[in-house]
Amino acid sequence: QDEPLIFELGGWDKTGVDLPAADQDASDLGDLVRSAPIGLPGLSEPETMRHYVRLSQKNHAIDLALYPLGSCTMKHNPRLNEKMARLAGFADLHPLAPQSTVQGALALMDRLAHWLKTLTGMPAVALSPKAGAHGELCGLLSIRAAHEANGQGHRRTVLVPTSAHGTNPATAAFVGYSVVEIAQTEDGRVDIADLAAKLSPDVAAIMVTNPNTCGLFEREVIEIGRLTHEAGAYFYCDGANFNAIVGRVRPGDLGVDAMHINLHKTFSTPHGGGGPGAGPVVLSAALAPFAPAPWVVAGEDGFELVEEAEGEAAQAFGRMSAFHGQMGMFVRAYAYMLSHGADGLRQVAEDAVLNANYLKARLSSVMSPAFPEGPCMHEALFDDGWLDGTGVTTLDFAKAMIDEGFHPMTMYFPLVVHGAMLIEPTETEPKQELDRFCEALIALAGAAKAGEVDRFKGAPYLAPMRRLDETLAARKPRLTWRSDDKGVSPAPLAAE
Amino acid sequence: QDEPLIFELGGWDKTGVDLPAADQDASDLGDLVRSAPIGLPGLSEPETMRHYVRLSQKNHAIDLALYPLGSCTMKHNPRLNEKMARLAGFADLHPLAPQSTVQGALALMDRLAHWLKTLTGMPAVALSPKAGAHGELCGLLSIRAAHEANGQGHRRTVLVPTSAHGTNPATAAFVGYSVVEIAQTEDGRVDIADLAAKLSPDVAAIMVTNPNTCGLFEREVIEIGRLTHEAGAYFYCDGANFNAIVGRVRPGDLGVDAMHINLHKTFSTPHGGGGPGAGPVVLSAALAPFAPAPWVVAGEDGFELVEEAEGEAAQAFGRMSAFHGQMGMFVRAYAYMLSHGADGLRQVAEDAVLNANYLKARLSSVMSPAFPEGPCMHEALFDDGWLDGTGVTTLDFAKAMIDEGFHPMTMYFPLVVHGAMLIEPTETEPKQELDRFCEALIALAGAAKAGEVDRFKGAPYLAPMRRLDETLAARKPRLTWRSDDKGVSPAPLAAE
Amino acid sequence: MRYLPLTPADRAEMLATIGAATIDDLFVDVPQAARRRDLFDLPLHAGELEVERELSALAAMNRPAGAGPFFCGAGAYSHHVPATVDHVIQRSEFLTSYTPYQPEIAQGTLQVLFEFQTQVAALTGLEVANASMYDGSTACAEAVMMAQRVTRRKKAVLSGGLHPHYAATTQTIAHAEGMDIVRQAAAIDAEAAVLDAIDGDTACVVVQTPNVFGVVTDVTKIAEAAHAAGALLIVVTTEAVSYGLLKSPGEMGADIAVAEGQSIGNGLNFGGPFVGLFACREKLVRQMPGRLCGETVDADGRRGFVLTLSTREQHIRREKATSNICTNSGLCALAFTIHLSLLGERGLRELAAINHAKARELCDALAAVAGVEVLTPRFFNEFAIRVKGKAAQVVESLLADSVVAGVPFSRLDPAAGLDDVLLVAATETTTSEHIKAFAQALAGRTA
Amino acid sequence: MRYLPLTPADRAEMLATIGAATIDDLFVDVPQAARRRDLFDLPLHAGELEVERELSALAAMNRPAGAGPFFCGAGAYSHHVPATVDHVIQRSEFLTSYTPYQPEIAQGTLQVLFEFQTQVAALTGLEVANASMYDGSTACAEAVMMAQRVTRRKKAVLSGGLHPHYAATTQTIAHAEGMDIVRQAAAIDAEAAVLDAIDGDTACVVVQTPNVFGVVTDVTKIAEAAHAAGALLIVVTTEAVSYGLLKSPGEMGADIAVAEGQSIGNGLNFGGPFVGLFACREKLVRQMPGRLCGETVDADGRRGFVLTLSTREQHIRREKATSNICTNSGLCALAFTIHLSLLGERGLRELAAINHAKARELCDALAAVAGVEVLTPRFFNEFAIRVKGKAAQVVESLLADSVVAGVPFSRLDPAAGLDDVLLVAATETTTSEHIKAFAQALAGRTA
Repeated sequence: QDEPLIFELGGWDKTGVDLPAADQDASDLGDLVRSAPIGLPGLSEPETMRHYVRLSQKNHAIDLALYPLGSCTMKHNPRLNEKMARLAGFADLHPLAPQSTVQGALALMDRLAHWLKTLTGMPAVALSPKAGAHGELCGLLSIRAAHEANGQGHRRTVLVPTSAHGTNPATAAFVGYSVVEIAQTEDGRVDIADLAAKLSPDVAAIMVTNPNTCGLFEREVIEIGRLTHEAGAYFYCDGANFNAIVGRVRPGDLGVDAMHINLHKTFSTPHGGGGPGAGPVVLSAALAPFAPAPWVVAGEDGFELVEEAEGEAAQAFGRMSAFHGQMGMFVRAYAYMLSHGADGLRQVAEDAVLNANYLKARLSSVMSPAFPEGPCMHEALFDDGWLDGTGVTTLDFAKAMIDEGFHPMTMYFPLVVHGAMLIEPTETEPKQELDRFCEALIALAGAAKAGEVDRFKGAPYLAPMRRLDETLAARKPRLTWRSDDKGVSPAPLAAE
Repeated sequence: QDEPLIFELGGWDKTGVDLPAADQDASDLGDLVRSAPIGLPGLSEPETMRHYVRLSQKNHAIDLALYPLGSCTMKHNPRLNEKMARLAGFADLHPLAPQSTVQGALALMDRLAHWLKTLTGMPAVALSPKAGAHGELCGLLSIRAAHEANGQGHRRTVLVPTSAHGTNPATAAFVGYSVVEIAQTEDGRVDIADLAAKLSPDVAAIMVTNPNTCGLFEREVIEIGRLTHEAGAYFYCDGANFNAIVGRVRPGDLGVDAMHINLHKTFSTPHGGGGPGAGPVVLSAALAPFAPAPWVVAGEDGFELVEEAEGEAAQAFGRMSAFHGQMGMFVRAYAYMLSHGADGLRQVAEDAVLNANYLKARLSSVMSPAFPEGPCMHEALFDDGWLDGTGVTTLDFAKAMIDEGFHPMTMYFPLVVHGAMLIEPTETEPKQELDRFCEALIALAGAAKAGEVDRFKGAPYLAPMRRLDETLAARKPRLTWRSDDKGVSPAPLAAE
Repeated sequence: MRYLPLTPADRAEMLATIGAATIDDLFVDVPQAARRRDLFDLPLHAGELEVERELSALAAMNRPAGAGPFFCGAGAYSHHVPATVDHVIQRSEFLTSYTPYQPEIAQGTLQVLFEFQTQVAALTGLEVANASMYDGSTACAEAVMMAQRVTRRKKAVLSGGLHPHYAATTQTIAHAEGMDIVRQAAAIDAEAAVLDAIDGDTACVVVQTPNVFGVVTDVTKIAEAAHAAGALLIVVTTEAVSYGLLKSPGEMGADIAVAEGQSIGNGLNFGGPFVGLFACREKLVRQMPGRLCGETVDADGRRGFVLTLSTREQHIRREKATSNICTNSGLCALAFTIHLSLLGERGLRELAAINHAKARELCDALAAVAGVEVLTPRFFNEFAIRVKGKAAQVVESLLADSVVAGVPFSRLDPAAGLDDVLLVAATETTTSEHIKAFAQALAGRTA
Repeated sequence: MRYLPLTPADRAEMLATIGAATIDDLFVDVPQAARRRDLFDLPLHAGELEVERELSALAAMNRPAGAGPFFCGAGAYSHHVPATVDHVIQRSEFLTSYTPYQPEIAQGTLQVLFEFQTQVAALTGLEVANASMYDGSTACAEAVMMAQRVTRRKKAVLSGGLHPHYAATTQTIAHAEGMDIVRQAAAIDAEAAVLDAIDGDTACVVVQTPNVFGVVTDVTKIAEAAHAAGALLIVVTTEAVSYGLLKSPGEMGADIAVAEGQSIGNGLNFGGPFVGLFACREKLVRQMPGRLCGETVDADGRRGFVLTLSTREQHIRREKATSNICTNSGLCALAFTIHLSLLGERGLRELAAINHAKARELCDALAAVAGVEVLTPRFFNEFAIRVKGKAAQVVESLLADSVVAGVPFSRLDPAAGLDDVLLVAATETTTSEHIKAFAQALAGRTA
């Protein structure tokens, strides 16, 4: 059933809040005051509730079924964490309140930092980045600041494997680096020879995801780090896949200099339909002095939030955003860490990898794994070779999965694999759900091979909407509702 | 999609909680300890969440669309009230905590009582009844206690109109009264002549709903009260329909001696799929001494909860339940009252009545109102005369409404109207939703009259399930899951 | 007003459609004398912020159980409820739905009730359970009245170990129906006296275990005696967590088991809403009060659930109904079922073991205080102690040490002459620090 | 562990299916040297009750804004958010869904984003808006870089009225991209100085209104000057509620408007997560950063919404993307949209009027305190005062009176030499009692 937009519900003169009247006469704002109507509809509370509850039911969600988006780590979001983040002592804290009134918040940041440093084996962490890509930016800015401090400011190149997340080259370009791709071997890893060849004195850093976006651990990671350091460059690790190794492997032991940690992936803060996330960056000893402000230090009289880089810390490269980071996400992630503990987090990695390998094993009977040899890590990658000749594409297959009640896997990524399908179940999926998923996919694969093309080309049939025309949307973008859309126009407010 | 029962998910050895280990050796309980397995499955937290979220989506709810159940007052449930009820100072209070530690709770009960007394024009209120029917019981027990105290213990009859809620005769019978029905007039009200004839010296009370279950105000209510009192009986009013008159009419001005107030109807505490409700009973001066324990009194040093009837109050008839009533509902109802205020509550009644009359006016073009003359109150009653010859029953029509996205109205009640359909929109429905509802019903009525019988007999088609076989359920009741249902049997816990 | 969607323009248009000039025209049936033209003497409407401030101020005047050492039980227990439970019960689809009279669009609620009934039957060791009662005390009263319907006898024997408020509730309600209630005197080990009161007129005996003093009893012998006399045994439990450790009522021969389910999934809420559990032998099902959910199939043959056996209920059966209950505790039953699904058998047993262990720790600590006598021989998570002086005064005086010491028995039954008896409970929320604080405070007072 | 559904039996069975003997076999690709065999030096897993206790203890060490008189603003404001907002954003379907890459099963999120974009465009008086940024400060930095792409010039002039943290963030990020950032000195009425800095190399000027000192400015003239020089005007707003009272950036000639949206629908959260608003003229849309939601139709011709123009984005465009943003502030945008849907035009205007009135009341009260000088001529809900001595010390000393007096400007910009300047804000949560307490405490200190 179609749900109208709020602009089509006729509430140009309504409000769903009750506010006391305010005296407006004494203002000296004169013609700084807005005269024209804004054009905002208002709805009573019951209408608002119904509108958004109805809309919500058009979404798929982790809480409804498997959400196996590779590289996204869509795991269970515990509600305890939501409850904790809503304690007034966290949720109702002003970022610039006097520091003596926020000691518990600073203590939490300090404890979170301790966990992140311990889990990664790195000596420092910058908490302020607001998402993974923001963390990458922070990491590269640290690297640039370090190079500049060391007289290496001329280094202008960043090496990135072809299988990297789009954010990697985008971030490097953003920081003004030119991006050079590193080739990939047949078995889905960084081509060490190619890397060695490209590690020129102009290279500032390499950006490698490990486990990589093919779901594979970079076996030669220690050698990669050694070569990189030998060339005077830094090793940036994209931590999107940290879930596969948390509690078992420390990136610090692999030679990593900087790595962002997506708290909304590994540490389960909810993705919320597109955020907010949080992307703290752990840093090696070499980069630690080049972290951005602010940071927390423990002093004799409690914790201090250092907001301006002064004195010893003056090598800080600046500020990533107005305040101190995503506190709401810190609380959730810390609650998650405490809940799991050292033992639970290790089990997280093990179960995530076990679940992915189980899917890979079961689905290999009908689909073609991109790298059949050896185990995968926390995600299983397939190519579309098995669809050859069926007339069904990766996209078609994904849309048909919707009709089975599942969210599709990540498609067409990484780019190095043709028609890629990247499946990440996470550790919070029960075996029953994996079996249900495998059986659905095996049946679908059978249908594709049996020539039931319509079932795929027309899919989805059972979703709230049929397949949407993305080309039309891009050709003539309609990005806001306009009153001429439906012949409705906002009326000025009536006098009360 | 079918959702398994928790017993079919295989979790005989799982748990979704983490508890510290307990030393079990020191217990002296010996063979008082359970030996056989209980047979309870456990689920991890992600599985639990998904199971119940999936199940929830199979429900209709106010937050999704109109829920026009006559006599049930399914209005918007404000979330502010939920938030307030969850304040630790209310939600985490033990009923037997020392009274000096619960003064805020007692103050809230006192304030709620003040509002209820003011709105009804009655001098006393018993807060402890836990639902409407429990309130009826409380009211009749008060009446019986008063009669006994006044040497009228021989009165053993209660008069109830034929249109009454089933709880009325059931409660009267429960208290040991015999029930005599009062006839109804052509225009849907109590037949005063019949009432007068039946008001013998054996009558303990009359139980009248006003507005009555035909959605009509008892025009002669003051005369009804006068006759009742003249006969030495008490006037019990079923307050289920108080929403129609709140803020405009005080039951105390109508001669009522006792009336329960469904906080989950008029004061919007959520119905929760079947409760909990709350049914405080307001009492006239004549009945006030015969209220049950406990009650709150304001003293010099704060509030006191009187838990045992002693001294002056020894006429109390006993205790309705272990503690003091539905505090969680009191908080919600009080928040609702404060939000509306005297002005808002009056508007509630007006809009509720306006909405019902609007539906009646619009639907009368295709359906047959049971009482076409004059306005209705907060609900509009139709009979099935308009379906004559269509082959479609009230039930069929109701099930077809489900396919239109609405919850059906109350059907086959009151019993005095053939194939009754009782529609109560409440004041929290916007005009747009009423129009959408009317248009759907008008179209459906057209289909019925056009002979599209299958559309009705087979309905619902679009609900999570097709029509359910209630006869089968009753003939051979299966009230619990048994391990032989699906060939699954609980296994004993494995050693850890 | 934020909850009222109609605008002045809507109202005018709707009145026109109706053919009424003003809203007053719709209230013409109200007698002139009863029409209130002025607003009532109550405050005007308030914004959300103002309401929140008033209620928060009231809430702040109370001391929550979780605020420190807290040992009250006696029918309501301070347990930890997982956040998942409260999250799920707040979902619109559960919170804002009605009693599931239209099963096609209420399978969520119905399947939950079926799971609830099965869980309750399993816990109590009986075959069938209903879809919840208001609370344990009213469930007890209903059970006694059900015994009257089953046996067609009028006498009910209530053990002196039954929670006095349960006894009073039962007396009030069942007496109204004409029953003859024999309430035995309160005593720590009251169950023995029950046997003597059973005779050929007895409809039922009501025994609580753990009883109000915390005593755990094997009621097998009472069951045998009751059955020999043609009476039913009703077993009451006020602490549902005890099912995780103790023999079930069904195992010991109960015909009906009732319990307060608050401990699982539900907060203290100053005493309500709670959730009553009610289970019985299958052959008695048609005399059961309350709502029942049953399995069936839909028109396509798919399994589904409906409310069933409603010919027992008031909306069909009117004055011949088995009970007058309509609204029950659906949402609390949902909370119970979710929490118990999370616990599972393993979790419930662990939770019960922890509760028992905490109570033993508390008992050891209090027994070591001079002047304190532990009265309860075998307990689960609650027991009675004898203190010097009045228990009520002890409780008051320990508040100064921020210790809420428990429930004085005199508060439940002032006439029992047990003014020096204090009921104390421990749960998984009790810490060793709480216990130490209690013992120290008590020793300080005694010294 | 309660979040991990696999049982030991499941694990064994799955390993067998995989053909691995142990879990370690799946980690063979990890170099021996990096395999950690022991558990890390961190606590073991904890139950929900224990975690709740630890975090509650930390939370209790903080003083929430709502605990009493509180006057901090400077980019984050203490507003009341209706309970409905938080209820809806916690629904599983919104909370636990991903970025809407599969539009057929993400229409809930997508339609909300479309509503959000339309609301933001309306508020800012511009034609198009994106689907949210991390916060106002990063949105400001992105706007400056966008101006570089649009104008192909490198110089950005930042007004001295721009929040110093916004300036620092912009400097950090945009400088990295090779821009030349001209940051003007902080001054109460800094906007005048902007005009002089505009030249033919200028890509953009960035002006904040109300500025960090609370000054409301008509930027029309700056817009004209910028446009005359071929530069863009970026208008920054840190208090979104001000849109309800003041002329919109678009009305005054802005090309890009960015704002912090926290005030609507979102809590203070110690500074994050917040939600950045970003709007611009339609002709600039293809240079916009961030996600965009657009209208389209499905295979049946029904209206629906999709993410669109993604060829600007990093996952398609990689190093040529308009921004590196991937995750944004979706759930905060949802909260913003729900709150603004509740407010509507009428409610937002009322809310803005109340905020303004409270600030005027505060201003009158503080102006009457000896030794206090009000510095801000025309303000919305925040203004600057000059105090005797250091503002930071004033704030510290007033804590003894339970008054959180505001933000010392020196905390934002220690080098500005404005140590005696205090920024104070009032909102609808400010009461007359709070204001009196502040004035009294301040007078007491000054006296």
